[in-house]
Amino acid sequence: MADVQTTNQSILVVGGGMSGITSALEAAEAGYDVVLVEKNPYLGGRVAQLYQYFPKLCPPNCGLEINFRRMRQNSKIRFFTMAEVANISGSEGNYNVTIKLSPRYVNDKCTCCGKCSDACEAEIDNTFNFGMDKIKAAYLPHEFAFPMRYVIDPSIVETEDGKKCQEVCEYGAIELDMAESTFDLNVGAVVWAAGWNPYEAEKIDYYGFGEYPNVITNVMMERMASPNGPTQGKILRPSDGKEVKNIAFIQCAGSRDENHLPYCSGICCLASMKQATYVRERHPDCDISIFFIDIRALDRLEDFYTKVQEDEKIQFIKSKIANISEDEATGNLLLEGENTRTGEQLRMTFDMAVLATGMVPNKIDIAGAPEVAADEYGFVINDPEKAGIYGAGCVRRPTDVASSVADATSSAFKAIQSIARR
Amino acid sequence: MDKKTAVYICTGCGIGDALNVEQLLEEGTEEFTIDVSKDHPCLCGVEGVEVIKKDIADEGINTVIIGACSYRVNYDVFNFGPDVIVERVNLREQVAWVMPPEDENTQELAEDNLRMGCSKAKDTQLPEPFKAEEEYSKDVLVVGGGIAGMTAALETAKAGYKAILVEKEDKLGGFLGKMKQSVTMPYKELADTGAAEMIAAVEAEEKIKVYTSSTVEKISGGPGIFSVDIKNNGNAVNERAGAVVQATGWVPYDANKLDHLGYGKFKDVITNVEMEEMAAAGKITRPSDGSPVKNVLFIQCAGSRDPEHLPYCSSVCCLVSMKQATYVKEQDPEAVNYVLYKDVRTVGQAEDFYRKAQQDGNIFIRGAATEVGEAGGKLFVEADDELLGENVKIEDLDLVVLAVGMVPASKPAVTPRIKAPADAENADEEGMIEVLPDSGFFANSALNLAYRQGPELPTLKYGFPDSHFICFPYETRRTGIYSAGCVKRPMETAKALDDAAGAAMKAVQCSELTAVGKAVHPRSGDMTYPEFNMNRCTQCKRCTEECPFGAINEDEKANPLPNPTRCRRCGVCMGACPERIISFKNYSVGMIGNMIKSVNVPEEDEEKPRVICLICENDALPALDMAGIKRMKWSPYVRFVQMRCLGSMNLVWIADSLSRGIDGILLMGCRHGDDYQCHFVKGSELANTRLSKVSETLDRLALESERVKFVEVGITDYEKIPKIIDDFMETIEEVGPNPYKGW
Amino acid sequence: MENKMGYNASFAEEVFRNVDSGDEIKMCMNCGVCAASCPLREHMDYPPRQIFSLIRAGKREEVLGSQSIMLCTSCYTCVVKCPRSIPVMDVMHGLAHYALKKGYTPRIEAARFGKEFWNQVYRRGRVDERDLAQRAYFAGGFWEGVKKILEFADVGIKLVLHRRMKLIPEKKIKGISTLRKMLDKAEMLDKGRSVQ
Amino acid sequence: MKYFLYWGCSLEASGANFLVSLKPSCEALGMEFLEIEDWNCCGASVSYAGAGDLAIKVANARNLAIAEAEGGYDVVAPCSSCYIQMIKVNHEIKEDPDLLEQVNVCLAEGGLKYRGNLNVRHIQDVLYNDIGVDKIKERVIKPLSGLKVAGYVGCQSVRPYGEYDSVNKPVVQDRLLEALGAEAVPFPNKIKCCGSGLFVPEMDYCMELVKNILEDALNHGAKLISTVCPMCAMNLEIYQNRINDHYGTHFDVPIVYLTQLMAIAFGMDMKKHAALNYNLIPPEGVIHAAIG
Repeated sequence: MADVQTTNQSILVVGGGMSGITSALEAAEAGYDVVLVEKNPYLGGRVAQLYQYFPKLCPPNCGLEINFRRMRQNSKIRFFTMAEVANISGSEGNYNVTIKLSPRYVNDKCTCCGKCSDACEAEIDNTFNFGMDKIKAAYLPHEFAFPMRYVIDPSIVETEDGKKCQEVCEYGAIELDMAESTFDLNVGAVVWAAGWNPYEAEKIDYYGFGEYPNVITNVMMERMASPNGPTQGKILRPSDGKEVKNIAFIQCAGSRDENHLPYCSGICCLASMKQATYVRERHPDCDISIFFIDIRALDRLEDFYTKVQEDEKIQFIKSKIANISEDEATGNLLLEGENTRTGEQLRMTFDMAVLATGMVPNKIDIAGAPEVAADEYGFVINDPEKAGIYGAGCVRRPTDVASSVADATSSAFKAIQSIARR
Repeated sequence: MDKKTAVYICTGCGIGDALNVEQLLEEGTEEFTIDVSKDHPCLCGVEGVEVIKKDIADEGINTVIIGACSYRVNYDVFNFGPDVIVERVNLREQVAWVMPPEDENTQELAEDNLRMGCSKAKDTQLPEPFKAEEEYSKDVLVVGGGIAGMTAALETAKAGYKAILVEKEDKLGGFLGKMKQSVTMPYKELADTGAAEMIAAVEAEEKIKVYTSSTVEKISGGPGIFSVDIKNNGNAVNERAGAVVQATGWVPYDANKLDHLGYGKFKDVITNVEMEEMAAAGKITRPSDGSPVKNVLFIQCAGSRDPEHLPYCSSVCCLVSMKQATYVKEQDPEAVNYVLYKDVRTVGQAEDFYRKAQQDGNIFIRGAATEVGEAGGKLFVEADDELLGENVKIEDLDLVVLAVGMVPASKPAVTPRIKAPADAENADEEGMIEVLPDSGFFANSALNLAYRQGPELPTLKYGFPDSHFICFPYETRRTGIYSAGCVKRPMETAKALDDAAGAAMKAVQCSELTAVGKAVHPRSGDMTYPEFNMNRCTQCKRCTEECPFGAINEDEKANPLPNPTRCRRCGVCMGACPERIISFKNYSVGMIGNMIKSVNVPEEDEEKPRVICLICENDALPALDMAGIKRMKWSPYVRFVQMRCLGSMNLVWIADSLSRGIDGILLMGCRHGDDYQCHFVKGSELANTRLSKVSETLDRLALESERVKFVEVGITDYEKIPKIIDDFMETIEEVGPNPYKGW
Repeated sequence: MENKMGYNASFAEEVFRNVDSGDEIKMCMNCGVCAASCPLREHMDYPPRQIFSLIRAGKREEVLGSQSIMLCTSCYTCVVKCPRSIPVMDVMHGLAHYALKKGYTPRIEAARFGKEFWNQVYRRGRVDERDLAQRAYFAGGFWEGVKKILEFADVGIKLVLHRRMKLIPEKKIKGISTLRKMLDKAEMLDKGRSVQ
Repeated sequence: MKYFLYWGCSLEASGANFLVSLKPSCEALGMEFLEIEDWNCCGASVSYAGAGDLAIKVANARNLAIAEAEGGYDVVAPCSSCYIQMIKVNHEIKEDPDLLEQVNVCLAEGGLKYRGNLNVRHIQDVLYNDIGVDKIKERVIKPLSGLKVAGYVGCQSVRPYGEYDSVNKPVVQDRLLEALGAEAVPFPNKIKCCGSGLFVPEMDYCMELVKNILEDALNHGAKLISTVCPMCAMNLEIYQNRINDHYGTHFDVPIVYLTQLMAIAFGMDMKKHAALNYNLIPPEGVIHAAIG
């Protein structure tokens, strides 16, 4: 279905998050042909799910919007959503890549009028909100979705709901017989910017995530704080919808732990401080405790730490939390730890706990792909001896947005160099 | 260009149900010359687009006005090539989806929107990209020959471009060259610094021209056409460059200010830089008597994370001390290292090196030094051991190493002072005032830009040249000049390598875009640029002062001298100009004025107020779109006029509107202040400042000040938009109709 | 200010060298998870993390004389949760063993019980629970032993009645002499031998 | 399936009901047990007071070396303390070849050598993974329907290696109890320590641990508590009176071995096979009340 002409002068960027978008745009604006593939039905990746960035507390959509505008007016970039790399072979200067497109069941005639969603009755878990709410099975992934186009969930394709959606669409945009398809590309270099996944919090079983409803993860908190999230921006206890009166942030939930992720995930300290400001803004009386081992606020981010420390409702307690148990009657959470500054054994009760789960890189996992160096944690190493496929952003190291963007810009340049060499 | 204009109204997505399209086409286009006007049930569909394409082909239509959905969607469908002007009129998100259907007010809103679109299309010209008279260069000037600078030059060369590398010392290498070893990815063991290889590679690369013992005396021109005067060992050389990478690095924090830690008092208290140099030179010994070291204590955050010294974290010192502790252990496995720290900050995979340092038996003590002293020829350190809850004394120390932080080379030791303006409050006795970091006059000499707004990059506080440091970390406030490495923020080797390559990418990209007359970020690709009608210039200097990017120089008579290749096309100069002499081909004071004039102002007795909302297209307008997509409701009396940046808002529009009977003006722009969100850094702030002068206008017209209001609207504030509008409409109702109606 | 604690790396070195698993504490990053997961933490003068801090600070007396090192129930909770994979339990056992060898007698009863347990292993290859209890009780002297015996008589009698206490003393295993040789050899090779 | 059964010292004394019930109930599932010739004590968890780390490892390695020489079948250690001591040696020598060498230097004093080829298994592991709940269900004649049991896992049967079950949220015992038809009540304290070998010398401290465990089980509706460790069983059972005196509580909770419940569910003799008469707090009442 896709009619894409590329040559070994073109660059493939895998992953349409902040890093991938940046790599694609930087290369394209320097005059190179770029194909960007993203497995979600929208671009923006993880940052699209964030409410605000630290330390400026500004909305990620602001920067994304600029980037989408750059993309709109640049004919050098072609992008595909619901697209994944199925196969890749070759070497620097000449890769043959097969892209697999999953069916969206909605074609480009979609005007985003929303009638299909109105007609559809079936609901599915909203993965954009980490399953905290449901959406119609004919849906727009989120308000700022780019491209702005609906998606039909495969589960209703063969149901009455699917037919209804098709019938109400006045523009012939719904194609229930759309099938998976593939197309081939020839490119000179590849930027792998497939991003990261939050560490599976269930694995830290003594924190009871998945078992106690009031234990959530930091990524869920972002959705909860977002006006377009499952609670319309209200921070409420999942168990009973009550306002939170006290909340705990548990740092290094998985990170810096040889039983889980031995490395530091780099961003979680700042993310929790940022989320503490979300709570403060909505519930000025709420007491906030941040449990940490070391606070890692590099460079000017220290200013943000200083600012948050000045808030008397936010306390930093140096303790790794050793256990969470739930009071079955109230849903309250008992946290146990050792306040290592005072030596006191600590037992504190909270309405809610947020696990600052770390980052796990999405490594190159394609059978038969050329070997790309990686460390034991799966982070891509850009080895000058094996040029041609370059990691960008959090596939190289767990890091914040600014560093990811810088890294993605450098990876775009590496890709250009691969082409210049041939 | 002779315009042949067509208007197309889409009746899909509920537009046809909400509006009387026939009436719209008639009323909305009445005052304009329209060659073709049509409606279509699904304009964005293949058939709809075909209709337009056919008219372009058959009727010679070259200006297309599309009344349909937001310009943010179907942008690709309604692109008819570079020779056709397309103007989008929003009838969906701002009209059909948010207003009651078949309502008089809704209809009037649509008609006004279409009139404004027609008016804008009438005044829009096709862009004619700027072409400088000089020959363009795509070479990259790199200032600073340390790791970041050398990397930027090498990466540039690898991509097939030329680089000019200027280093003030007599050899390349910077701090990298002074290091014994480095700790970098994958953070398992110490690694060779690679300095020698890197220097050799730079020197061997024919695409890189190296100037050592050299300084940049002057950079004039702009991207693509920079002229660079270099003083090379006393000789003057001129080079041309397309873009610049500033990688001037860092200097250690002045340890003389750390006398409480014994520096300067005890010979065996040294800085981490001195430690590194000693290790690189050979043996680590006690400076006092050259005897071997057995017990070493590292004091972390010596100056850093201290409001009295460097409030920020210098990022690298934890790893550096662990590295140096490794040197000590390698020299003498029996030696003992203590590391006195606040937090161990080994982020990412660097945690592995912390684990190695622990495995090596180094002793980490969390706490702050309270005293450094000497007893019996050996040093001791007293500290609050946070984890023991006691004051502890570490004695018998041979060496105390202060992990001093990084200060950007751009930061002046003493803040420069300039002559204060007459109305300045904190001027000293001589009428001088401190220069703000947010100014081109603050930083230490490195680039010597021949710019009216100062010779160096404006910086954030602490002296790091940077602006949008989250989404767009390479943005500086001087177009085509990118900072890289530790001058931008404290960073370790691994990050400096990436950062420098990224800066080189931006530099190359800037040259490429500039060469074809296109703007760089954030309006990348824009081929218009501001043109000055100098006949009417009154030399008021507003444009030269306000341009956030220092694009406009001044001659001795204060005439503006625009440098279009430095321009980011925000239109701030256009907004600043009281004489309305600055225009873009597709954006001008006259054009927006005409759009506003095309809005129908009903008579007072109709009781239909009219409000003009000047709305920033970067954040507020997408938010308005979202509000529309969410089918929120607001007053039908507001007419939205899209701004490139609210900083391009010209006060004349407010005066003209009010004098025509418009009841109120609402301005929606980005957040300003420390955590500004304005994509042109200063735009929304300047608009707000400008607004303070609007009171004169209001006074002159004897109108209430409430009629003009500025609100900050972020892109995710769409939920707030209806309330902002409704509150304003309430205010307008309270102050009553504008008495100038019908004049 | 007097009374300042002097840091002294020599005790840390002593622990690294001579205590079973002692060098593992190098990896401690003071997170406190061990303390917080310990069932007897409320009764410890210094929970494990603090013990490690004290070792690094050179506080020999506090460490070897601490109650905590004898209060490990061997539940392994700290071991499975330690983010730096320190076998905290082994370290505590190692320290207890070392302290006892060095003549420290914190938690004397636990020490006697443990020592007697090992005596039984060494003497007959197996443990006789009844004999173990008796000997442990009497290790503190005759009258203390009698008191304990009386105190626990109810339990003892019940166990006997429910066929859960052997009345006939446990015999030595057949290979007792070679077992002892093996164990003697092990003690000779053990880490702590240098300070025997 | 053949296994070495290393029952250790306790199962001949205070834990006799474990051994008595284990043999018939497991044999009924097709397991065949061999004894390790002239085995010695594992040293349990308190020997560090008298012995160095290496000596304790050597004591355990001796048993393993004999078993390896006698056929190398998996060694099943029902007592958690024995299990952990043996599996620990096995783990550590796998990670550290030098340790294996050292151990063998010592074993050589008795003409033995251990190659490290044995598997040490917990009885729960074998029941769950080798036999499987389906086979157990098949064998059940008298399902323990309605019997609310708190499956007390304790410490050393799962920690630290988690070879067959989660170390923090174990489920295997509950699944086995359910296979017998019983209802395994939720029981957060199932992994909390009972005090182990430290109970006797540190009774004042450890009583509280046991009290919390008993309380939690009862609060969750359990009528009896099952265990798989003689030390746990003893600590939970025989000091209940003392705890009652100390805390003013009224505990009278029967503590049974999982294998005792198996024998009952398999329709075997309550005394001869299930060894219920060994229990200090008679479980018959609650069992009969539930299953008739």
